[in-house]
Amino acid sequence: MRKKQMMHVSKVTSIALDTVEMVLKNKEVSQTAVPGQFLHIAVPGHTLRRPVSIADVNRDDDTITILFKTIGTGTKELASVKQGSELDVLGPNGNGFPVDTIKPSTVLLIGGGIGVPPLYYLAKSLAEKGCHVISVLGFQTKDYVFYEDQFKAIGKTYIVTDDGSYGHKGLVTDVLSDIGSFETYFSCGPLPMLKAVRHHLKDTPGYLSLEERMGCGIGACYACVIPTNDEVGYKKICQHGPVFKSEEVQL
Amino acid sequence: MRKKQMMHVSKVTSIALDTVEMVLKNKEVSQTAVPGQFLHIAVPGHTLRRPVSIADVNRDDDTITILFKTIGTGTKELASVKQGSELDVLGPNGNGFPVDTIKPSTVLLIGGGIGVPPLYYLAKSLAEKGCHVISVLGFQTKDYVFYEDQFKAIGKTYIVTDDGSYGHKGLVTDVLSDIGSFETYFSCGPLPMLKAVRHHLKDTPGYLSLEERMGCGIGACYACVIPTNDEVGYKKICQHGPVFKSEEVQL
Amino acid sequence: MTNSLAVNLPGLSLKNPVMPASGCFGFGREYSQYYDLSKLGAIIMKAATGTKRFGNPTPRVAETASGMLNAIGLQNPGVDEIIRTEVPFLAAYDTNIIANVAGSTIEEYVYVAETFNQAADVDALELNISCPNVKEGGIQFGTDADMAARITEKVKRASQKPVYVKLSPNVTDIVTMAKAVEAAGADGLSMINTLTGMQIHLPSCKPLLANQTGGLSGPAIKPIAVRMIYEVKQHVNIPIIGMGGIQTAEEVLEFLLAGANAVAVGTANFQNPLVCVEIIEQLPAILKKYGFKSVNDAVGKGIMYDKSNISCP
Amino acid sequence: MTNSLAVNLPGLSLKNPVMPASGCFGFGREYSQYYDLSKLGAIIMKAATGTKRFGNPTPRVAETASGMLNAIGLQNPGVDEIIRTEVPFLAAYDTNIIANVAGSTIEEYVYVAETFNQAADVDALELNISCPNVKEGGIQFGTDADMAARITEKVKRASQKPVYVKLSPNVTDIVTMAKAVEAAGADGLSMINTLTGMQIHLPSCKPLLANQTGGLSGPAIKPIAVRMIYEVKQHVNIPIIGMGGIQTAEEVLEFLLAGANAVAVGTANFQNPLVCVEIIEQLPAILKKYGFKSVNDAVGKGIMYDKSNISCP
Ligand SMILES: Cc1cc2nc3c(=O)[nH]c(=O)nc-3n(C[C@H](O)[C@H](O)[C@H](O)COP(=O)(O)OP(=O)(O)OC[C@H]3O[C@@H](n4cnc5c(N)ncnc54)[C@H](O)[C@@H]3O)c2cc1C
Ligand SMILES: Cc1cc2nc3c(=O)[nH]c(=O)nc-3n(C[C@H](O)[C@H](O)[C@H](O)COP(=O)(O)OP(=O)(O)OC[C@H]3O[C@@H](n4cnc5c(N)ncnc54)[C@H](O)[C@@H]3O)c2cc1C
Ligand SMILES: Cc1cc2nc3c(=O)[nH]c(=O)nc-3n(C[C@H](O)[C@H](O)[C@H](O)COP(=O)(O)O)c2cc1C
Ligand SMILES: Cc1cc2nc3c(=O)[nH]c(=O)nc-3n(C[C@H](O)[C@H](O)[C@H](O)COP(=O)(O)O)c2cc1C
Ligand code: FES
Ligand code: FES
Repeated sequence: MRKKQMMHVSKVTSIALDTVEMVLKNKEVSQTAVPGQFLHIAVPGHTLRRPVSIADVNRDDDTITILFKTIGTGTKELASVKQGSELDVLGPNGNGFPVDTIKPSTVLLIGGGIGVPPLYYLAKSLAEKGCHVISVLGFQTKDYVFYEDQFKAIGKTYIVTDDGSYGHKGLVTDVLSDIGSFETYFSCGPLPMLKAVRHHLKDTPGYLSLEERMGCGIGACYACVIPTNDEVGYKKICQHGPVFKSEEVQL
Repeated sequence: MRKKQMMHVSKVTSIALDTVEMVLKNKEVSQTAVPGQFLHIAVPGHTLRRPVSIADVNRDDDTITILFKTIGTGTKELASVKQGSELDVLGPNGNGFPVDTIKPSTVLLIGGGIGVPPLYYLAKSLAEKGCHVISVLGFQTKDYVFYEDQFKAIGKTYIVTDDGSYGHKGLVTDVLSDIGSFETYFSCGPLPMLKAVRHHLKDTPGYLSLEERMGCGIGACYACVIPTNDEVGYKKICQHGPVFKSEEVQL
Repeated sequence: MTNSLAVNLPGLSLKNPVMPASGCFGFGREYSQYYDLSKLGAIIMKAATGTKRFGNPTPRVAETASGMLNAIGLQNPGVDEIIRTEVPFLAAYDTNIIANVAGSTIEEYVYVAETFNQAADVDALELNISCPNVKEGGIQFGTDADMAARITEKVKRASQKPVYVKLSPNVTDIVTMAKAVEAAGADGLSMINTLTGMQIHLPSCKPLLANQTGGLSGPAIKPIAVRMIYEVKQHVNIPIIGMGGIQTAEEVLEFLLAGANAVAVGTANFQNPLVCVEIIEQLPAILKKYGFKSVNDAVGKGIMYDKSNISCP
Repeated sequence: MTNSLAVNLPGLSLKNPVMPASGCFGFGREYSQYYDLSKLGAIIMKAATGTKRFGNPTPRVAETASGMLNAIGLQNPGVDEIIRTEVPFLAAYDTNIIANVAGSTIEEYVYVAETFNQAADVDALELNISCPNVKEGGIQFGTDADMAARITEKVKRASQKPVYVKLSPNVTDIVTMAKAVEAAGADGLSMINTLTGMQIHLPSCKPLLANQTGGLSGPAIKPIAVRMIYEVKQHVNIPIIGMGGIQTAEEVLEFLLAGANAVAVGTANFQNPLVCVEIIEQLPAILKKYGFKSVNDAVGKGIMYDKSNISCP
């Protein structure tokens, strides 16, 4: 049986403008989580839970790292949670990236803003499998850039900012041409970015991690559906996703 | 101009079953409070503030003590407030006991349950004025008894419990006959008790402190009215009270 | 000894009065991973329509103070597929199955009811009349007493299963609606459905929900649900399944005292997937604490029939 | 430079669009101890009736999830006394005075309106039609379009002051109500009043409020208020004073985008006596943040006129 998990908040750090890194300890969750899955976190004083991706896992000390941006009341409240307290969490939820099916090869990771977090644990996992990982990470401005060093430690990493205040100026798709050949791509970020990425890389197999406003977070309420090209015609992001084959969904 | 006061929570102690003593620090409030006034306290996650009597004042270290029973969600939340945090408070609100008008004499204080707290600061103040203070304090059972020693340090004190598990068994009014003569009485507690007290002591001048469910707590919303015998026909407990002359109000 | 939680309603012999509300529990599969569904008094399935529906575009939900807005748009695989794949799954559990019947025309409602009537494992129907009647300018069946009565009558004729009509709170006079469907043959009432609300998203400067408006649910609407059940109970003789913001066993008792015979829990499942079973576990102690021998013993006990002092707020 | 917060409405030239809601601010005396009332766009006084009223027995208020219930019962000293003692007090401040007009019969409403018409310092009337009509079986004036239109017409005839009709949300079709009072001569609308709700007190096993039912207000009802304003705005040409759960400057903008020309703040005053002035101070920055030059510039900007995809929740 699945259950609500109480996760111990063992560290809260501000790592960039409006961006928080939180380390959560729980054996069951950390031992089972795979890249691309998310936690559905209960936030005090809020009706709905908040979905947040698993950004890193440390199986040795049973911890999971999440990285989130404080955009509204829920994430602000979450950011104010003190070290030592407990969070009520559902998870790991959803289907992550198909790491097991990827053969050692060159892979491209493309993340935008709050879409970057899930790519970190993915990058680590793929590198472990012997993949050659190249990352393109987009942020609004210099102040929002995070985890640059962590990604660089894994492989070549391009940083892109909307205003050019750091790294390349423009959109993540602007640098795709500079990158050599790769077999598979993985992308997570705002819908317009995913659309552009998919269009640019239409001839390359890829996986997209999607976002949508959620209710239950487990597949029961039909809040988070995305139209698909199969006979069923739709899938639930919280349950069948958040990761989908690029050609599978209608963006 | 009046303002919202931030009060520093300097001590939280459990002093009896479901009963909490909380010491709050704030210069302005502590320097102006008189016995019988109350604080209108904002409780996180609650629409309405909670009225709580001022049970003691220490002008030297700018603190106010409140004593409250955890009966519902608001007082439970209030009890969970940690030492060192701040409380958003309106007060001191209302009109307290007319200590200044009382001449040195023998006075009787009659309190029931959560009506006991305001009587403690009153007892201290009257004793300071040279009054001979006798107290009758009623509680449900032995486990709910609090501040017995504090009251005894001021004057003769009778403890009464509904079930006789401590002190005299029965109602506060049962012991009134044992008490000698006194010039004035002051009472605070549940309505049935106040009615009985007023009936028993109809020939003695007395003051009653009343309770009612409140909205604004400052006299604007008319939630807390009590019918009076004057030409206006009503008074607002939060503004004109909570203390009234016994014959002034219709219970 | 007898089970103090047991409740008998038309077509339903409930081991306890708690059931998940329609649309908040899907068809039970996801929550069956959290607990044994046999613990539930009943399960109300997600709305069924005549044919498969894809529902509204997203966003479909928004959070509000102590509540949420939803505009799912009746997404479902259609009544036939539900009977083929979902009902058998639920039938494996020792609980009652209530089918939520929806549509855009009276004919569609009747088809759905007729079809469920063939499904032996379905114990009762919940008639969701909060849908727009496309043939009559999209006005909700549930906001017009005549339309509500007509559709109740037609559905009753189409099915031998007991019919619980789910009332919409978006009406001036809930009592008239309740009496109309009772007169039309309803075996019971289910109330309340969501209140129509809206949230405007400041950054995009337009309604947050793709559907613009959505249904408000959760603790925010509980006082309205309790008031409506309290009023209706005094004017009808059929049982009421009460819902609207329930999160705790105390709140279940509040609904029973107001006149509900059983309750449904919706939005609270999203916050706590175990809420229904936790309530069921705590209910006996709560009944005892407030002096009631059983669920039935508490029904309607909070009603004061003297209305002499009702005035303007 | 011009004041980006200024709003001109019939009878009211407001320095800002924020005013305390009727009944939540008394006659201003208590809040005047917290700040200079001249900072407010206007002040809506507590309801006035023809003669002194003592209101309902207590308890008169109850707390609910993100809201509260009230059943004060129109306690007030009567219109003559209000003009004699309260209006002069408020007139000393540099703000607009709106009188909230109530009654139990059309005659009483008319008397109150006529009397306020004589008070030079009163700038406009807010017609509180959420009261039971004792002559017609206690049904609320505000829940019947004909009664609402009739009383609006009579009050308009009795007074030269602009009349803002305060709509009750306890109706099936808010647009019909709004159109009816507009046709009857209303100069503006004020919406929404409280939703009828109830809370049952478990220990005493009866409704907590002595009046049994009460009016639900606070953040809990905001989505309903926004939806009703959004719908009404598309069908009337008179201005709207919006209210219902407002606590912040962002929420004021949400109401403006939905179609309100100005706003009133009620319940939030109890939590924070300074809420109105704090909102007024923050509003310019919020307008700027979301790209609006002024309050007027934002009014109705959130409305999507395409309703093609409105469906069943
Ligand atoms: C599968 C998944 C993984 C995510 N992973 C991350 C992550 O690793 N780091 C991170 O910073 N953010 C992540 N997000 C986005 C995150 O859920 C939202 O930023 C967050 O819910 C905003 O809550 P709020 O109360 O601060 O904002 P508000 O706007 O106040 O929230 C109001 C409501 O809208 C919902 N909402 C608002 N924005 C989003 C959004 N972008 N996606 C989904 N729901 C939203 C909230 O959950 C809430 O129900 C993820 C979203 C999804 C669906
Ligand atoms: C002037 C005054 C002084 C008070 N002094 C004290 C004190 O010193 N110590 C103490 O323990 N209690 C005192 N009380 C009672 C105290 O206010 C309530 O026990 C408290 O508000 C209960 O809140 P709750 O959320 O725990 O209970 P709930 O029942 O959950 O509260 C629900 C609502 O009812 C109101 N309410 C419930 N009971 C009362 C009550 N007895 N009086 C007024 N409002 C009530 C709450 O304020 C809240 O608005 C005083 C009340 C008043 C009016
Ligand atoms: C996401 C969601 C979907 C819903 N879908 C349906 C539905 O399909 N049919 C129906 O009759 N009611 C539906 N409802 C209404 C609920 O069944 C219930 O009547 C309402 O939400 C009030 O209960 P609650 O406050 O406990 O959620 C839905 C509610 C929610 C929140
Ligand atoms: C305690 C209280 C008293 C009220 N009295 C009146 C009144 O006398 N006349 C009136 O038209 N509205 C009255 N209202 C309704 C408010 O003016 C307002 O329409 C409603 O509360 C919604 O706004 P809010 O959520 O900001 O409180 C009252 C509301 C409350 C809470
Ligand atoms: S959030 Fe409920 S189905 Fe995805
Ligand atoms: S609480 Fe508002 S007048 Fe007393």
